Amino acid sequence: MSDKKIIPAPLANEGLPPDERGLFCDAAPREYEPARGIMEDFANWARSESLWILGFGTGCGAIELRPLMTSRFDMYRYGIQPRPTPRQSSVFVIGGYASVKTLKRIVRSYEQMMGPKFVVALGSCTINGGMYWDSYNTIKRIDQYIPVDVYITGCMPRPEALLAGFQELKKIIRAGRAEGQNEYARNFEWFKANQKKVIKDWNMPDYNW
Amino acid sequence: MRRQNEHVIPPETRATPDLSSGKYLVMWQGPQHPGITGNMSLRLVADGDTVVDCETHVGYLHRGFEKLMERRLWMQNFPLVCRIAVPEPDFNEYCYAAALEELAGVTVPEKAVWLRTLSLEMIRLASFLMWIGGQAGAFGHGTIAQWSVTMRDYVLDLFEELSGGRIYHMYIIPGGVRGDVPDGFLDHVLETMQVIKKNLDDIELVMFHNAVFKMRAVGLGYIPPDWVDKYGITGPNARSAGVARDLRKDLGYLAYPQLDFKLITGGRSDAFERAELRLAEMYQSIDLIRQIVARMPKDGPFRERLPNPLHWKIPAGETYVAAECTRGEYGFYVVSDGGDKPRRVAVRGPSYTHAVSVMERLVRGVNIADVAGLMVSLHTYPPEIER
Amino acid sequence: MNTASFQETLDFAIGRERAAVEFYRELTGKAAFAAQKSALAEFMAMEEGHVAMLTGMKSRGAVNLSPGAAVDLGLARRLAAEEEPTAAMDFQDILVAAIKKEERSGDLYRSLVAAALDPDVKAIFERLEAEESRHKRYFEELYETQVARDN
Amino acid sequence: MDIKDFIAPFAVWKRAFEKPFTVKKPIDERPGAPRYRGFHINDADKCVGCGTCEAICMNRAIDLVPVEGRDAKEGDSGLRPRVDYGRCCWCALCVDICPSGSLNMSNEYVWIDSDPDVFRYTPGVEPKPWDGSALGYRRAEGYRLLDGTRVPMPELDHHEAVKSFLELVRGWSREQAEKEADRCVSCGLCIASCPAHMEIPGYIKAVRDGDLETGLRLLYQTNPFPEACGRICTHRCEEACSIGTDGDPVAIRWLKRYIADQVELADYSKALPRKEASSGKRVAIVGAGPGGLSAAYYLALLGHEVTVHEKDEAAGGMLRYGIPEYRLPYPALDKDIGYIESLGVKIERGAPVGEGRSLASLRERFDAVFLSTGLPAAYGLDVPGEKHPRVLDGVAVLAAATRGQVLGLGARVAVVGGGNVAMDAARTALRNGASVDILYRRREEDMPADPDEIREAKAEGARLVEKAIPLEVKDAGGKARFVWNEATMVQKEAGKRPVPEPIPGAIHEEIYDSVISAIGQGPELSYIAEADGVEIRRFKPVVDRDGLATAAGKAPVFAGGDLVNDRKDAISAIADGHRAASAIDRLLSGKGA
Repeated sequence: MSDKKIIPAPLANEGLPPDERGLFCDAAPREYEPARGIMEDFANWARSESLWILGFGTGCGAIELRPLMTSRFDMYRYGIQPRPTPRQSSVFVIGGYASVKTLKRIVRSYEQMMGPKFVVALGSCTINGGMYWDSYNTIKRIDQYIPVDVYITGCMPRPEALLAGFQELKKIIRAGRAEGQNEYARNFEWFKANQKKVIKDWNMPDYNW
Repeated sequence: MRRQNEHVIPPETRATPDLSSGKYLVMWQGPQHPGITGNMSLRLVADGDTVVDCETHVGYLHRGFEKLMERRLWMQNFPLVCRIAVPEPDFNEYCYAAALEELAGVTVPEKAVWLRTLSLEMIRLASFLMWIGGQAGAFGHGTIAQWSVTMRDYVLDLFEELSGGRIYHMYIIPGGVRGDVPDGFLDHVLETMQVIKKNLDDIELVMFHNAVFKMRAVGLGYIPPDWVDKYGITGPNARSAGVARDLRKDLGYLAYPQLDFKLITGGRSDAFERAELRLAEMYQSIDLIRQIVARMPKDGPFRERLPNPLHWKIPAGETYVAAECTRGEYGFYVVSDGGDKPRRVAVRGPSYTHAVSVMERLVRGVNIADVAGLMVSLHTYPPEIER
Repeated sequence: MNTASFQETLDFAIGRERAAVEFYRELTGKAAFAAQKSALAEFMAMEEGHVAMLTGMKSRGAVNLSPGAAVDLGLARRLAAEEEPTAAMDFQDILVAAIKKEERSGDLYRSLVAAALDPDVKAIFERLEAEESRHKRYFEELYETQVARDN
Repeated sequence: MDIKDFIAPFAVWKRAFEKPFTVKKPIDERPGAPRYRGFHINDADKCVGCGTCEAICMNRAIDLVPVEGRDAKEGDSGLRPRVDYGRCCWCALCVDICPSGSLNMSNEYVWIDSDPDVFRYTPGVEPKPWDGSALGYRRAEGYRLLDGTRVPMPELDHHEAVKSFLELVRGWSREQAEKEADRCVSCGLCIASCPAHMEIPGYIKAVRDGDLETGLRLLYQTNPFPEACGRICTHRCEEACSIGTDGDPVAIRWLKRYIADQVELADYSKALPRKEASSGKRVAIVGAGPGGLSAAYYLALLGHEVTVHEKDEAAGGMLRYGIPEYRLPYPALDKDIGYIESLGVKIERGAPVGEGRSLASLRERFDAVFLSTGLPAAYGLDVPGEKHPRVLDGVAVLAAATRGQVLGLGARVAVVGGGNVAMDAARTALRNGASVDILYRRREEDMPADPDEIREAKAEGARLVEKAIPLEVKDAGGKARFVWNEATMVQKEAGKRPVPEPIPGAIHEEIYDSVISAIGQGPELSYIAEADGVEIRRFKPVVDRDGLATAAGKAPVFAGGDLVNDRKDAISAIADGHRAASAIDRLLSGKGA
């Protein structure tokens, strides 16, 4: 992660029709400034205990979210629940491989999520391409495009592994180490450049939340 | 307003609405939307709250399987194929294995035939259980999913015990299967079937005798029987339209000719009947699994020895192998040029016809709130649309 | 032990080693071709090394040889009675002669150990005997690996 | 719709008091099933680093990496598989195919981290919590992707075989050879263990593909004696074969023979490379055995003019005079030698180097000399009475058999020794109608001969007397009374092989018509004079890596084969010859020696 080169490029919502300008924010994301001491600890505890997942089954990993949501594994008791819209969600679960077409929606959904937001990536595919390592239509490493807080390996990771992953995420959040969102803000231009490298039809604004 | 038991015959031809008129609302349902069965999207044009036009958008899950397979050895493809249809991988495994066996002239041992049948019926049950949760959920009935997904998990436990995998079993390998049943496995199967059957009874009470479900599902998404051949509709969707078509009977593959079961057909061809029919098929699957367990040979080899997988060459030829999956006809068309890799593999999944051509037409005239329910009632899996 | 008997003992041993050098020198005289000469020269150099080593010990006044005898592979006793190597001697003949010679030295020291009254002298002879057994072992090993490979 | 549709759903309230489905502590309470395909485990000591797992992995998730403290050795590449869980799909094909069965899977499945680069590790080398897990995916019994059984080789029945010198091993049909070739996983462990580093996976693939000309070309790249080696090679490669770790190794030797047998000598030139233009340089080779003729072949290919000086009346060295006809028929050997001669190699037969044709004179007349005179002289028994007229020299007996001389071994023959010469001599004696005792100083498992040879010698009726230390040969009215002492094996030093120790009093004796001594052979070096400047140590010319014995004086002298190397088999001699030929060529053409 250290070798992220900043590619200076003008990022703006240029090219938007004037009537749509007002629909989008016109500034790059900012890093989150933590509150002081115990206040931030309390906030982190609260965040960690209410992980709201964005219900976007991006890949085959979504199949193991169903058992997790329902009575057998019952993730609600851990403060985890799916939400239908990015605006209400704090955790984005990347369910395995992401095709280029999905990546565009992933980026857009991720940017629309309110901070603090976290990303959990499932399966081999998000780590190093998985079994689609030579596919022409999938991206190989998700952390080139959006920051990831926790990886869970497996193909697919079982619901138990997912739960363990969420517990790990909680730990990270409580410790104040869930830096994904800030990283995205810090390396915004690098991420954007990467995204544009694979998404050829970039017909959306750069600041798209 | 659609009344009870009234079929809306969907218009087949597309009347392009004039979007600039300001009369219509264009909205996207998916890919990030709770009312969609997977990672795909519908571009709906609504007049008021009635959909007048729909365009399906797929490609979010495209991994290029058919191309990837041309680059891999025959045996290396076997872990790949099961990923095509995530909730029911075994049909892919079976079709691929059977195609290879046909091309290479391999006869599968009797034991493997029965184990394959068991595996396919188990996954059929699991897939239907997952579906029924979605169907109820699409109409706002969350309880069913709480039960049925757990029941599906019990079936997955069986798979885990049998094959070592929960979702992707990779159990049916060219030449046979990868292992005999572990000790006590068949007892676990029977116990689990007992539990699931009890649960299905509950589901029938709660879901199919539920006024809300009845009001919303009856009459929704009527498929006229003449569409069946026109659009290549197969499986429960076709049987519900009164067309008696089931590859288990028609092709008589694996151990199905030796099993005792009847074809279930309907005629009302709406979402409610399709759901009822699938429930009946779940009971039928349980019955079939019990028959298989009772009649399966106890001993014998479970895999025919094949040449070294690293340089297994299959004689030139082509074949099409199909099986009846939960949603209809699932087929693999495999061409070999005599090399160690497939020349061409084409996968025919029922989801494409159901989720794209049929869906686009059925959804016209449907209330926006019912789109999700309609889509689920066709039982489609987006990952399988794009091979 | 008094110095005199120490000196005497070592002189005796050095004499033995010098005789060994002579033994090889004599054989070299009989040698007909390069291979024989090089093998004999090598073994002779070893004995010369022993002479130098013992001379050094004598001047330092202490014997630092390990008392641990080497394993006897038992070849010496069963190999054919010594024949005078001839001009056509091969590696086997040379090795057998060497093994036999070491065996004889060992036997001599063993009898000296038995005869010695002074425990210190006895100890020195014991060590010398051990040293000879190590030499013999070295040649036996060579015989096993280079000559009797198939037996 | 009726009233039931409103009431019925309430019926399931009765389930409210039943045990819920929920698993209380799923992470702790639900281990993977006994067969679960979790993270990999590898028995790093059992693993031979063949890389078959890497070959079958469709995801390229497995990489063979060097491991600290594990060096490459014969039959072990020293590498171990590293699994990348950013690629793995847990299909377990690697487990199914693993030739040694070392790679397995545990039933652990939870691995979480924030850094995507940590998900790769070398099982069995880097410790992980699931190491040694008893549960997890294992290959089912009776299920293997690879075939552990060798295609049987048709052989003469032993009762039949012992009646004649007909070749014992009959060779494979195309179908059989292709089936055997199919077992190979092309791991290449064999290449490293072959002294000549033959392209074994390549020619096995050629058999599989039915492209025997390519196969022959690959054979001749490193070995101009495929017919001979395809029959009598010591096949170190098969000991290294990864398939042999849990099953029969691939019959590499027989496949080599299959290729050579199938291509007619007349077609060789079509498949094999042509001679380069003449360099005008002349090379003398002493000894027409496998080492000398290999050097001759490669030198001739490179355009040099080669003359081979052979003391015997026919070329082939030990291949002809040391190996009986039933193992290597002369037509097969003649085919190999014939092709080498067809390249213009001149073999002067019956032309020993020594008196009248000194090494010095060769160095005058030629630009380089290669010595490959082997070990022609048998060592004596070195027991009292060894000069008895019925004590015969094993090498001489075999040579006499080759020459078709009457052996006159008599009815009862003792063979002393446990090497291949001893086995050959014993089986030759059997074929001459004798009853044979093989007396060996150690145990059968210590015998340096090929296990196959020992097995066949016994099957043909030879009696093996183990732990027999020769003591003496006495005369018994023209016959030989052989006396031996029974031994017991004593582990005298840790780490060394046990030593036969005579049991006091356990003296046996037996009267034989002939006693064949085959305890070892030595070189004949009287032709090398001190003035030649070839350094000799312990009856071996001292050579460098290329086989160069001396560059001082006139033409450089190279040496190789049994004379120099420790392996003392045909393939090592061939390797030496090839290496020396390359070095000679470099020297002669001035391409940086």
